[in-house]
Amino acid sequence: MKLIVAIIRPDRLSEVLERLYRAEVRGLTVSRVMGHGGEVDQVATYRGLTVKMELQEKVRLEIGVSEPFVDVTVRAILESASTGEVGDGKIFVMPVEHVYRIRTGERDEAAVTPAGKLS
Amino acid sequence: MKLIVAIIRPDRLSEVLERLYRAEVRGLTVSRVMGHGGEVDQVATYRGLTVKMELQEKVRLEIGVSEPFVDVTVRAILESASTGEVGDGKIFVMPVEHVYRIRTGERDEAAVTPAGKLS
Amino acid sequence: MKLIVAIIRPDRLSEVLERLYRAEVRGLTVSRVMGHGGEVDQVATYRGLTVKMELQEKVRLEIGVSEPFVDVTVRAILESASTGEVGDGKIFVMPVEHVYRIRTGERDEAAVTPAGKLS
Amino acid sequence: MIQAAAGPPAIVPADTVWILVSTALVLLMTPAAAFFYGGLVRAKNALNTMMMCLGAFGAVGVTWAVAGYSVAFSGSGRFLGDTGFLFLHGVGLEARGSIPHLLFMAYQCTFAVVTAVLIAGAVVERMRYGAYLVFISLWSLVVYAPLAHWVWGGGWLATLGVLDFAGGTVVHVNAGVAAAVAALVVGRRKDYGRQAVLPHNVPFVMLGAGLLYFGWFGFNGGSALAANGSAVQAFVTTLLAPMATLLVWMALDAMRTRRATAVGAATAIVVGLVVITPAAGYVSPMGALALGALGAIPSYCAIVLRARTRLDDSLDVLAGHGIGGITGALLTGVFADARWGGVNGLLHGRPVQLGLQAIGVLVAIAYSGVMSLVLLRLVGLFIPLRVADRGQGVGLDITEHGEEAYTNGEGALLLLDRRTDPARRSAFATTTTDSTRERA
Amino acid sequence: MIQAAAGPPAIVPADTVWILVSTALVLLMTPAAAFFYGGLVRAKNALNTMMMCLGAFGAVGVTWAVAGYSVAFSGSGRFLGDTGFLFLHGVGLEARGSIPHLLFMAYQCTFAVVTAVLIAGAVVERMRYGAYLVFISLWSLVVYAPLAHWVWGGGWLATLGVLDFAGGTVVHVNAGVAAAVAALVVGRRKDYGRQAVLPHNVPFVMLGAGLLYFGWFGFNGGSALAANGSAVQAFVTTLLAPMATLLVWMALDAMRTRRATAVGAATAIVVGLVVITPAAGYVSPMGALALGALGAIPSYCAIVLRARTRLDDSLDVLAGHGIGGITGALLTGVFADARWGGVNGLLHGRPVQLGLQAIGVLVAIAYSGVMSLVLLRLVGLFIPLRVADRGQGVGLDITEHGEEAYTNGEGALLLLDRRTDPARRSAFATTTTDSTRERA
Amino acid sequence: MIQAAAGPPAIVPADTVWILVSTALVLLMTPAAAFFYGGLVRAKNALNTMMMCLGAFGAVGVTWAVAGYSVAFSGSGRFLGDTGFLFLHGVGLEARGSIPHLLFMAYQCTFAVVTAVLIAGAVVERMRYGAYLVFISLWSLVVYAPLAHWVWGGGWLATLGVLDFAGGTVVHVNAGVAAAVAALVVGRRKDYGRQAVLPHNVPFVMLGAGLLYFGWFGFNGGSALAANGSAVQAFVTTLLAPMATLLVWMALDAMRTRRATAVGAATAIVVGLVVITPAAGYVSPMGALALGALGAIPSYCAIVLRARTRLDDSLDVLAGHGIGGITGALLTGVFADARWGGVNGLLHGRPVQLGLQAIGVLVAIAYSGVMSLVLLRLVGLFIPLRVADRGQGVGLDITEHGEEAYTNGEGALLLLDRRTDPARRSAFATTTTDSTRERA
Ligand SMILES: Nc1ncnc2c1ncn2[C@@H]1O[C@H](COP(=O)(O)OP(=O)(O)O)[C@@H](O)[C@H]1O
Ligand SMILES: Nc1ncnc2c1ncn2[C@@H]1O[C@H](COP(=O)(O)OP(=O)(O)O)[C@@H](O)[C@H]1O
Ligand SMILES: Nc1ncnc2c1ncn2[C@@H]1O[C@H](COP(=O)(O)OP(=O)(O)O)[C@@H](O)[C@H]1O
Repeated sequence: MKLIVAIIRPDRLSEVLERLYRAEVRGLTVSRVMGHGGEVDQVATYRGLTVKMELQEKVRLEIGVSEPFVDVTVRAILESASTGEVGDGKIFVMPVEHVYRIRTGERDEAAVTPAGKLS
Repeated sequence: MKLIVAIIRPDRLSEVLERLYRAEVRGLTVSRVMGHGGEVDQVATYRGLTVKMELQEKVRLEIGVSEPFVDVTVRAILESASTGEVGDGKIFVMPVEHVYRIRTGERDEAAVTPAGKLS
Repeated sequence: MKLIVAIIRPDRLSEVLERLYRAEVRGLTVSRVMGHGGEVDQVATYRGLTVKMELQEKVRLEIGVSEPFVDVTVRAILESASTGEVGDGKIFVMPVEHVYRIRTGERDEAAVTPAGKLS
Repeated sequence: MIQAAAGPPAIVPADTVWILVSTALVLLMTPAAAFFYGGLVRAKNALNTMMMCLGAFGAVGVTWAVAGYSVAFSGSGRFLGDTGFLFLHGVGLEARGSIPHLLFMAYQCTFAVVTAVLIAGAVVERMRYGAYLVFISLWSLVVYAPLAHWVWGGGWLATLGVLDFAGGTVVHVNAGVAAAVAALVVGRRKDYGRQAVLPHNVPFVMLGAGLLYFGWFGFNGGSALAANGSAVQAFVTTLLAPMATLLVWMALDAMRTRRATAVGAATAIVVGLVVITPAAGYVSPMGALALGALGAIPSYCAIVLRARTRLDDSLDVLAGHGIGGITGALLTGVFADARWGGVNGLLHGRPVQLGLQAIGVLVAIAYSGVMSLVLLRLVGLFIPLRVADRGQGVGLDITEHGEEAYTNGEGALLLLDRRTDPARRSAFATTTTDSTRERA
Repeated sequence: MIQAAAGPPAIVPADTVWILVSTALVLLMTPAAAFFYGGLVRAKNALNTMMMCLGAFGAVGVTWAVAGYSVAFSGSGRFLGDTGFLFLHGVGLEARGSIPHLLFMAYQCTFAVVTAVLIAGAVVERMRYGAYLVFISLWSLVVYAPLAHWVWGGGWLATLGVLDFAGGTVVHVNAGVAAAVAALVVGRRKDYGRQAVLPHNVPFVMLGAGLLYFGWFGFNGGSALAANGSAVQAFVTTLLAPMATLLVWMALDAMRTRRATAVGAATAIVVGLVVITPAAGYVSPMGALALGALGAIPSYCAIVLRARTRLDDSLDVLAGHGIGGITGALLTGVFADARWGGVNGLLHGRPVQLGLQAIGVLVAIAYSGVMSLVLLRLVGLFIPLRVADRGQGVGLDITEHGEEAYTNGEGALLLLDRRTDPARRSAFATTTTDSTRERA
Repeated sequence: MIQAAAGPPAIVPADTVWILVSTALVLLMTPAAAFFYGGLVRAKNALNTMMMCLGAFGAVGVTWAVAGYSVAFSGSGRFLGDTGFLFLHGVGLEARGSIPHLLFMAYQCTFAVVTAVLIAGAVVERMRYGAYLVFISLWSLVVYAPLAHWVWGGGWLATLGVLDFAGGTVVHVNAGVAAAVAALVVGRRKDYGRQAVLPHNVPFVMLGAGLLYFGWFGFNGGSALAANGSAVQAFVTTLLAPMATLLVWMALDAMRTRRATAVGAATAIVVGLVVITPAAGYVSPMGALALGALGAIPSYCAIVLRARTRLDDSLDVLAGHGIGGITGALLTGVFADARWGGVNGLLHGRPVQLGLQAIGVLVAIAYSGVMSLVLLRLVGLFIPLRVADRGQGVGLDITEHGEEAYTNGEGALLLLDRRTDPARRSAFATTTTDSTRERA
């Protein structure tokens, strides 16, 4: 089991979700985050002040997958989230010891397989 | 040391927090996320358009625990967060190499023990 | 490769970012979270009711670093985020199997090195 | 002065202007209430709460024009109007008092709408929208219009000598009691008593309070139906009373919790306005300050106590408008000052007025209580009144309106139904085929 | 009555007060539109959208005072005013009708501003701010002012007998058509059709609708230019029509999607106001209800259909104001009632009026369509009209104004430019050196 | 005209209506300021900032009725009023000018409140709420009321010939100077200069600006105290000046940062209104445009420069109202035009007026500066003025009011105190036992 954490641009979310769907990745969790990397900073003006916004809006995806899906998922994200400009984000693949499905208490593989697949 | 990451329904948060408290789990971090799984989608209407909201509001818990607490914590969440309907969420148990308490610089076990326990 | 997850006080963010910058840590992701630990609770009043707010605002940092940077980063955070009062937060150091840079598809070390360093 | 120069019923331009302005001001009170109430609920019910207010423009407004006005203001019956003004028949630009009759109708129309809207505060976050609209439409016809007739349309309460300058009993006691009944009949919110339900946007509450203060000048000042001394007096007492209420309320708050809360301050302004409403044209400016100051106490206590009961009058309509209205109506009987408009009250040696006021209040409580109960039960026979617990969990914005109040940037979080046809997802991320819709 | 006492052109105080109030009310419609529009866009474009409205105070307001007013209201030409009132020369406190001339100018000024602002709704989230300001300034001079002259300034449409009480054609058809043209010329938003773009703050939309309802009393009621029966009639029809529109709209919504939406309700109120605008002083109160009810249908359908087309009239200015204005102008020719103001329409046996109304509408469509196109192309020669896709992704608040509508607490998320000089970061977390700024 | 028909002091209904409306409009400026200021601070201080505005209704409003009005407007002293109108004694419905005396008092009351509220902008995010309320109450009595007496109550500045139509010196210079003094005495915010403190809700700022524009018609237009030519002139100059200010401000912004900011535009509108305030009834419409345009420059520069100083006048009350008021007062001495109201200024050959204006400004600066300092020190002796750094970190909404402006859905994030008694957690997730409360 792995947990894939990806930081992407908000405006690529649509494409990434679609591509993941096609790759048969059905479960995921999304949150809004702010990121700092090598991007050119945005500038804001507030009355007398000019301020730099060093943190850019990003979206964070968290996807628990079983081993065979790891590469598929990473590739799907790499392909759909990339624009070629600095600031596209990162993917982290992290080890997971156990996954539970809260509804049923199922564990590991069973917990990340979509319900439909079981029946 | 483990980090337990749980995605649950927002309206179960109250119960989960209460159960964790009873299980003597005192430290945790909460954030609001959006999730996609097997849930039936919500429908929204905006002027001429009918749109599906494929992402549902969820709450993410992040709990650092020492080994003996892992099972207790997982069980507490499974029992209190489950409604039996699709969309209850997942729990991920992840390995952690070190935990530090920022206030004191303490490490690992000492870092996750509530202050009261030490004295 | 490691992923360093730190929960800190919102009002220390500025200092932490500055210290990390000095430590040559350039990439990171930030999100707003709520935390519960040993802090004294805040009290809110709403018409007839007095309510306790057991969750406090915190900021979560997520920093992917290669092995040599782990200690540097942890130390930078410990020094800059600590106030000495209960509620300063925690740092979790977690193993990461792979890191990818979405823009280029680069992997691991190459993915977390700032672009400037490569040229 | 100008009036003296005119023949029997003549239209006075200055009076017309004042009532035009007042009508616009009272109209604004409905969106104001939408913000006052909307800010107090949770974000997932914000739109539903605001729609309970704005929707009344359609439901109650049309009902009023078609029939309510006739029930309240036609003919000379002691208990009910006749059918003379149904469909606004015969309501034209001729004078009624010193303003055009049509304008008088419009002014009263805005009252009918805002009174019905007050009830919403007791049933937010759980009542079905359709049932609510049907209920308040009928209520405006069967409860509000007759009461308005008794007090302002030349009916029996007016004859008796009950004073109600701008609607202490007709509007506030009436709506407050109906709200409490509605809270009981519809039942508690699923989370009531288990979770603290906090306001999602307190600035909206303060916006609502600010606009209500502004609009209330039309409500009270306009009730003189002319730009005369009575209008000025009502206007100024309406300015002063909430100031005193606010001061006392902040003091009570500070005594109880060591802090003056913002929700409390917004509530105080509204309570002060409610309290002065029946008295506006009958008391002195200093009387208004006294009334406002005293008026803070019963409503403050009622709000604190209500929160400990099982009555889920969610936004405290009973405590704010009901108790506030009763306090105001009774204190009118205490502070009324013949030098400042008509008759004396208790303080100026005429205790009987206090008794009359009590009668007015009791009649309003009894009539509104019974009739509101009957109407709700009746509506409940045909339409379920309550959103199921599951729907309450999701939030009424989605179940009743299919919308969310706040959606965050990048509509990106919205996708086509993938299960039906992933291939079709190329061009549009949204679908308009109603058949595939499902109820959340 | 008071008028009778005065000599030829005399100022009537009550009329003056009413137009003072009306001017203030119409002025408020511009911020109201800012909230109506601003709530409907995504958060990253909220400020830009609102600035498109508020900025018009500067651009269009000054243009109007300097030249627009003269084009519209000086002299007695059939097609254009003369230069008599350029720079407000000769516009003083003398009477024009029964109010001071200067006040008449100011009242018209607020109309010019709010009309231009309506266009914004079609080009939000992509048009460059500078180009927009230049365009609407020119447009107010070259399109709006002449049309105002033809209908209200004694021009040829007025002579012909076209009825337009408060601006159905001059304001709404005109702006609606210009908006559609602008949407075409500026082009679709980069995400149009691929993503559902949802409103970021629906309560703001409802605030906008509430304030528009309130302000519109000045727009229509004030168009009588006196505190007379016509003003009262226009005021009350303006009160009633949107109530009927709202009811019908909610019913249509419920039929189509089983729910009455909040954005729909807010839209309905505005459409009802648009529909009654040309008819306000010519139809009976019951006629207003009928007009409001009927008027819901074309705009409702237009909005549903438009969403399926490739025309990115983002906030449906054409469907709301254009179609609404056309419906209103034509129905004026149907419901006009000589007993309620001037002439009869189709329903009262005078079908010719319907034809005249159609002429008025066609003229407005043709003139506004052609001239708006010409102006946009002209402006486009000098300034690019459109923000590049990348900038649209970032959001126009940042690209055009260097700001964000909502920044969350703790400005802590803002730091100095570290690359230039980390050592300098000691004292200030902000820099004011303009030279190091970069365009996002 | 109507006035001519009346005996010595007679009430004119049209004038009464206009001042009724104006009073309501000025009242609305206080909630408007609450939004203007509230949007500019961080979310954790939003309620506190808005309460600083609304709370003044209680504190300053009651003070005014009880004593302030008498200090400002009773008797004929050159320096102070007498005790004649204490507790509104003798203030009734008799005429004062052509309106009821009571209405005049109410109109002035709304001025006193909104003037005191302006000061809040300099001390937000750090001043203790109780100390603030005590300070502004005393300030309204000891600083505002005497100055109002000197200029409007027949005092020595009026006699001298200083022009101040609606409060350039009395309101804006006065409040601006007091604000700067308060910022100095209370001290900088803990984060000042280290973090960029950005506005949490710019749409609220724009709402505030829109409502201020609307309300200011009552402020300036109503200052004629009648519905006459002077009112119309003041109204129209108030409409035009901010338009020019806005245009110039956007140009300055675009020159300096290449973009016109929304916060800038909102500020510009307010500055334009401030600048025209003393001149409203004395300059021509074109003069108003010139005044508005010129008036942008000093305030714009002051804001840019202030941000580089150590003076934490957080929302730039000195730059906006102080400098704006000075600019306006002096330019009144330049542009005053006898054909448009009374006397000539520099441009029309009477330079002495500019000198008189300068005297007025200097007197206001000196008196307000010294007395505000004394009062603050005095209050500081009894109540600490400043929230400790730790409390500033938490936010004043929590420390001063025990509330948060925005709490997100599902009150679920709120739990009972578990340490005291976990078993008791069954029924209620909230506790009302005050004894267990702790100060954050
Ligand atoms: N080491 C890191 N740890 C966590 N998040 C990172 C890291 N580096 C970059 N990010 C995230 O990825 C985003 C883009 O990173 P950046 O390095 O600018 O782009 P690129 O990968 O194209 O060079 C950042 O805004 C941040 O959210
Ligand atoms: N593989 C996954 N990785 C991360 N989060 C997931 C994953 N699967 C589901 N989730 C989260 O759990 C929530 C519920 O999942 P779902 O599969 O619908 O329910 P159930 O577990 O009851 O079948 C989702 O909304 C999502 O937030
Ligand atoms: N075991 C834990 N797992 C995850 N987050 C934690 C844990 N313990 C504490 N936190 C986070 O750290 C914050 C401060 O923790 P707390 O224990 O109160 O402070 P301290 O470390 O100073 O004793 C909490 O608000 C919470 O967000």
